[in-house]
Amino acid sequence: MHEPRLITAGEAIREATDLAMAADPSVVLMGEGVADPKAIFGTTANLSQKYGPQRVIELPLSENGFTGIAIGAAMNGLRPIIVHQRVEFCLLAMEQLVNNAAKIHYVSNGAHRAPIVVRLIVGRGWGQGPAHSQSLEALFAHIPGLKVVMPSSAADAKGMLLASIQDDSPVIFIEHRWVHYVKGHVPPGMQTVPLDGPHRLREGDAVTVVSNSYLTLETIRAAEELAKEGIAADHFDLRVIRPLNVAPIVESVRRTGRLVTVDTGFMTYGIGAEIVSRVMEQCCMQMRASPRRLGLPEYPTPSSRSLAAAYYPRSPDIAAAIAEVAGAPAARIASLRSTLSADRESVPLDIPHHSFQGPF
Amino acid sequence: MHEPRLITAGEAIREATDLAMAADPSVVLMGEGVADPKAIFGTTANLSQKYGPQRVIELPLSENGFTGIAIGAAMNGLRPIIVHQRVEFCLLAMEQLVNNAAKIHYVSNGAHRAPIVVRLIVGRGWGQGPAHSQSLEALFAHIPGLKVVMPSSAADAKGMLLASIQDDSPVIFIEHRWVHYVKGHVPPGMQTVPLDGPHRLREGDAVTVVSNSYLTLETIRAAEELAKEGIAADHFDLRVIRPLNVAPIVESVRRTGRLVTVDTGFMTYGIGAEIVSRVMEQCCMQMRASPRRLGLPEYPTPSSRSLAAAYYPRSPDIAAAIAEVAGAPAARIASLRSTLSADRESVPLDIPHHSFQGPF
Amino acid sequence: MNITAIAPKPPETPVIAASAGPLALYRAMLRIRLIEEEIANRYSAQEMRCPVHLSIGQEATAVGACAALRTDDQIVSSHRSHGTYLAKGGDLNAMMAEIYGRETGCCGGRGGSMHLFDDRVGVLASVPIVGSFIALGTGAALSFRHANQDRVCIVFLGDGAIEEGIFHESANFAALKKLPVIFFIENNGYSCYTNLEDRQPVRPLADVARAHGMPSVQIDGNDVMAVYAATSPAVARARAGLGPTLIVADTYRWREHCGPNYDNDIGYRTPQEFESWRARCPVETMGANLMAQGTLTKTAQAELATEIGAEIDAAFQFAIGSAFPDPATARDHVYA
Amino acid sequence: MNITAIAPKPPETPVIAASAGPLALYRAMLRIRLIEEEIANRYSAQEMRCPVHLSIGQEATAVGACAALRTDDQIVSSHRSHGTYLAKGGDLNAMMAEIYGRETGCCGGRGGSMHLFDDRVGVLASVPIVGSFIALGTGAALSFRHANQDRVCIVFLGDGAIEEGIFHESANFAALKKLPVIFFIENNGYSCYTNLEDRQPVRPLADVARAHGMPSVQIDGNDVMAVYAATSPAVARARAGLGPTLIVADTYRWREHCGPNYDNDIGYRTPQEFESWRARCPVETMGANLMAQGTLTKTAQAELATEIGAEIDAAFQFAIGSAFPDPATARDHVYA
Ligand SMILES: Cc1ncc(C[n+]2csc(CCOP(=O)(O)OP(=O)(O)O)c2C)c(N)n1
Ligand SMILES: Cc1ncc(C[n+]2csc(CCOP(=O)(O)OP(=O)(O)O)c2C)c(N)n1
Ligand SMILES: [Mg+2]
Ligand SMILES: [Mg+2]
Repeated sequence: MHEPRLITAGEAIREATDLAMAADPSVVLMGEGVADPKAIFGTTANLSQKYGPQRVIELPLSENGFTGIAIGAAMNGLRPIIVHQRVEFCLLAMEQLVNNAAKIHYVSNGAHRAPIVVRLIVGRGWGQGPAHSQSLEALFAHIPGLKVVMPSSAADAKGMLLASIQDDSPVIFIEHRWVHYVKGHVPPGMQTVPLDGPHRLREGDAVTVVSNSYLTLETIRAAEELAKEGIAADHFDLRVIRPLNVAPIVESVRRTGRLVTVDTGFMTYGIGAEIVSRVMEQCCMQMRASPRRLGLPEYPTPSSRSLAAAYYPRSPDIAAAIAEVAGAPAARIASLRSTLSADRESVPLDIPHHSFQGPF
Repeated sequence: MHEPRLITAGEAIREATDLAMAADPSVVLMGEGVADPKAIFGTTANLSQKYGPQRVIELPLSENGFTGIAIGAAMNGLRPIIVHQRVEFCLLAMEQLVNNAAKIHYVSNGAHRAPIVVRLIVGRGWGQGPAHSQSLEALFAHIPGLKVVMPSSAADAKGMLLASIQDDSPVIFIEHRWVHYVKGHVPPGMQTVPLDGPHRLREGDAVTVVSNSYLTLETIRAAEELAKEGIAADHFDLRVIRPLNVAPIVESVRRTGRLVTVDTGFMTYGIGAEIVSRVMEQCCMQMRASPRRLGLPEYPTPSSRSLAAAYYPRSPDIAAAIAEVAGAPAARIASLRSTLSADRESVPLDIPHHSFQGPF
Repeated sequence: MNITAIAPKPPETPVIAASAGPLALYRAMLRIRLIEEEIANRYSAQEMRCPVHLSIGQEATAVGACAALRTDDQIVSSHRSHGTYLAKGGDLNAMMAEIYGRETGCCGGRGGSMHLFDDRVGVLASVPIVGSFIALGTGAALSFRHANQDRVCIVFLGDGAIEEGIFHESANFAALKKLPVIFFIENNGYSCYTNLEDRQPVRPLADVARAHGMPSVQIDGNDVMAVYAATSPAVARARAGLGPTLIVADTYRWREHCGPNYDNDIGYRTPQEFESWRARCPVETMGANLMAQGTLTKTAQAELATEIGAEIDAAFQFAIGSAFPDPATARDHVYA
Repeated sequence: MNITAIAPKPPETPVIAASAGPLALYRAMLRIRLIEEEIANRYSAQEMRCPVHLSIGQEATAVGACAALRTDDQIVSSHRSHGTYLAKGGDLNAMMAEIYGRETGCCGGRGGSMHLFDDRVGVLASVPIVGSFIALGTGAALSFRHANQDRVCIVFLGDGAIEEGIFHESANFAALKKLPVIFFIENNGYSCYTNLEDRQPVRPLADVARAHGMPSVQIDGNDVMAVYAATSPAVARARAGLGPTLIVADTYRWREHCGPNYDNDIGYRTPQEFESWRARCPVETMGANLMAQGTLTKTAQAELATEIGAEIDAAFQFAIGSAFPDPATARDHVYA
């Protein structure tokens, strides 16, 4: 047994990349900033020194081009990891991802492969504004042929990144910037975590709750407080958005008869919609309450913190929604909300914790 | 009263464009092929002769660039209509649409506007293959600030295109290539059809059915046959994917307790998921059967007609799904299926009707 | 379903070896011409149910350029890919079966005419989104560099494709890293029905290379020897690690943009223009030259045509005789 | 919520009229410098809670170029937009309030530092996605053509931004249509922390224009008179309908890519390099020149600084004293 090691998800991502590159010379790391001193928020630190410019390839500003270059190289056997400091930059590369990466294996009748990993970082807070803060997993989730992974813990960040790199299909690996700060016990060495679907974080019989990425952390907090109030959530961290393994969630809802989804991205036409639909197709007649979704509202992210305050669902909102679906009385919901609000508001709303001082 | 005029949706689109350009000199038409002899499947025929190259602007191959150019021009008062012969070409312009077009009004606190219309044509059939046949409305539907319209009739094609051109927000106007062939009564002149949500095509109490674009036509056929069998569908053509007006659908499901959605695009993380979720959030406890979704399966469009045969939901599949949700006995479902199959199979599966001879 | 079961058999015609001389180049062009014409002839039977973009009139570019390559070099191209696929040695049977949507097609019927590839001879991919393949080919070159191989990739692109931003992004990267890639522009003067002058400012087309500090050359794309002569040093340069070259080869597409017919009647080009290019037919010109030199005789020419005709007949028979893919396999290979 | 209610008041400093002479250009540069320094000073108070990309060291490009424009001409720029916004006459109060996230900001607090605009003086937009704004500015020029106006748009872009395909797509279109747009490259040699040589092949940067048959000029971007002298004929050319020009102005960013600090310690550039550029400070150089010419005195300089200082103090007070936007308005203006 190893000593438990407490590292952040950001460090875990760096470690996974390092291990994968050491183990397999076909792994290359490509992106704008991968070899610079900031090293993608530290997640690629020292890798260019260690593996050299042939394997850690600093790129000109050319998101569409370099995505195609990565795919072409992958078809010939490389395993490129490409990184975007913001999800939005990757919008320039949608054609390559949707038409080439997602389809080359299919259209070649299995002959070709595009084993690329696309690391996308979701910006949040510190007034990033509407074009630097989106969580657009739903766009990728819609496309057969892509895999979409969103870790919320340090251990998953490492293990699932390793699994993504080893995967022969293209994987969109979405890292919430605030998840980078999360600490957790991470086993050392080449230990992959399979891309096999939702992970139950807490067992309960009252309500099934499905969250992803950073909002899993807010939901954990909510579920803790709910448990104290006697409302036992069956809480799943979704982790793999595509291909979607909904079976454990359906099984859970069959027991609870209640469902709440919590999305890091826009709610409308978002991830929760698919989960609700899949569940309803299978156990609509067993529901004890209407399902409920949380997610970002119907407008872009405003920069000013006064406007952004109500933008993101936080643990108090999540707890209240879960308690409502569980049928808790109004007074209990109000008290939950105030306990959690007091707790959450000790940190400014636009940063994950006090060490975070902008501008990124 | 005017004589009823029977024209195709393709002709209706041309007529709407012509009327809008005649009425408003700020309307310009831009795209690859808008001024060429094929004139975007005839939908821009003769407009370059009539309005000249300053207003009908043939473009170099530069989807991302010209989308930004259209947005910049729109911010200064033009009303560009841009056209892509295939939805897929527009994937190159996602950044412009998602970050600039969708957000410029919001981020400027209402000062700026981007009144562009983006006409996207969905390819289908004749072995187009995986990169020329997608119906990707769900990608646009996810983005607040965009409007997404999908007409299924000639009258809507005309009236909603006029309304889209007059709209001060960016509108993604998705035309299914097979809808171009649909004939219908279209009023002459500047008659807009508001972008106000679903349109009830048939009243009934048995099942609520929501379809969009080309699959509305297959669903109409299914619903006709179902009616003969005594299953009365309450059939809505969705028409406006975003902003989504779900109220009439919810009202209907409250009566029927049953819901079937039929998507032209991929089912998973598709349009139907949002509709099912919205409905379930409001009337889950009134359902008499689990909801059901139809749409494209979890793989890219193969070119060969033998592989594509089962790809698209057709009237027999749609009728069978509706009948099942309505609780019809298996024998009745089988007979419905065979009636409709006989009917549908008089035309090869990869073309809308016999006049269609490829290669487009 | 089993991939190896449907793998096409080794091609009868290997990559045209430069050493085989001008006659081999002539034969390769004639073969492409006759194949394309047969597709055009049979298209109206509506059994080839996918778009086809014929390269009749442009045979010299594909053949001259591929003649400068080794079998283990690669090429990528776009919608108009029959000529380059065949010139690089792509399997004719697999191509015809693909166009006919059969399980013996190079994609098992999944791609159609716009997705041709043949891994055994270095036809890496063709994809129908204009410009998209330019980055794929540049990535192939990156993989050669990574593996320390002296292989080269030719990206065949149209005069339209260079307007796409991805061309410049790829060219910048290739020039920066001195990748072994050649950007070979088949300049037929049109993007669908739109003339070059209506899409790009007036300047020598080869000047696009200057933006990226890349050498370039503009040549007669209907002269297969000129194409070969221009491509060979570019290939040598790339192989030596000296980086990419841009080649602009002027040529002309005879038939309609997409489909089997002539379309000079629809008004986007003049009959005079068409005739002037037809008079410069790459195949006929080369044939006449070879005859003038005494390398080719009327009889030999007729024999060639017969021989190729037999191969083509066999290929169509192979395609038509092949089974359609089993619908039950449609869900396979979404994930690797 | 009501747009007019929060519209910024007319700017105290109009667009620098060329006629106002070198002293006006000096003043405009000094003003930008002092504003940016004050932002840097106050940033650590954590009340400006949005990313800021300071243009300290680059003042001559913004000022020299905008001096060649009329008020009704337009500009677009990117993340590093304070300097160009101010040089074109953008309202200082509205900018500071925007950075402070207040309702009196030019975007009502919705955009932050990377979304500055001021319609009254032709600051059309700045947007934070690199390259994205190049097409917007080209579109603005298209709208001038459409309306038969003799207005011009300058697109300010970095040496990084020209790597994006959209630059080439926009340049091709502008050259083809001879649009009244100027592509003005503020070449500070870096894209974030990556040197130009690590991103582009060796060739004169101005050669990118040759791909599009566009005239180009490379100038000392720290010499405001040189910038003005190069921009004026380009503007005249554009206004006369003769089409776009590419201007490459070499300059240097002093502070970190994003944020208020110096970052020469982190190792992507040498202190020597930094010092050599600091020695060529555009503001000091111009000040010294003016003094040498007798156009400026120490006293006048001190007075200028005091005057500008007062304006800056007032602007920060305005920003800090302004209300935060009402959270209830967050849903407004999604659709027009
Ligand atoms: C991104 C994109 N835009 C538009 C099209 C439609 N399209 C198919 S072929 C073609 C013309 C391409 O011209 P060129 O590159 O010169 O090749 P050519 O057809 O002349 O061989 C166009 C516009 C496409 N397939 N992809
Ligand atoms: C499409 C895109 N890719 C990457 C980024 C991240 N980014 C922000 S500024 C910047 C550097 C831009 O360099 P340059 O254009 O030279 O401008 P400078 O910062 O030097 O003024 C980068 C890469 C972005 N905002 N947009
Ligand atoms: Mg061409
Ligand atoms: Mg720079």
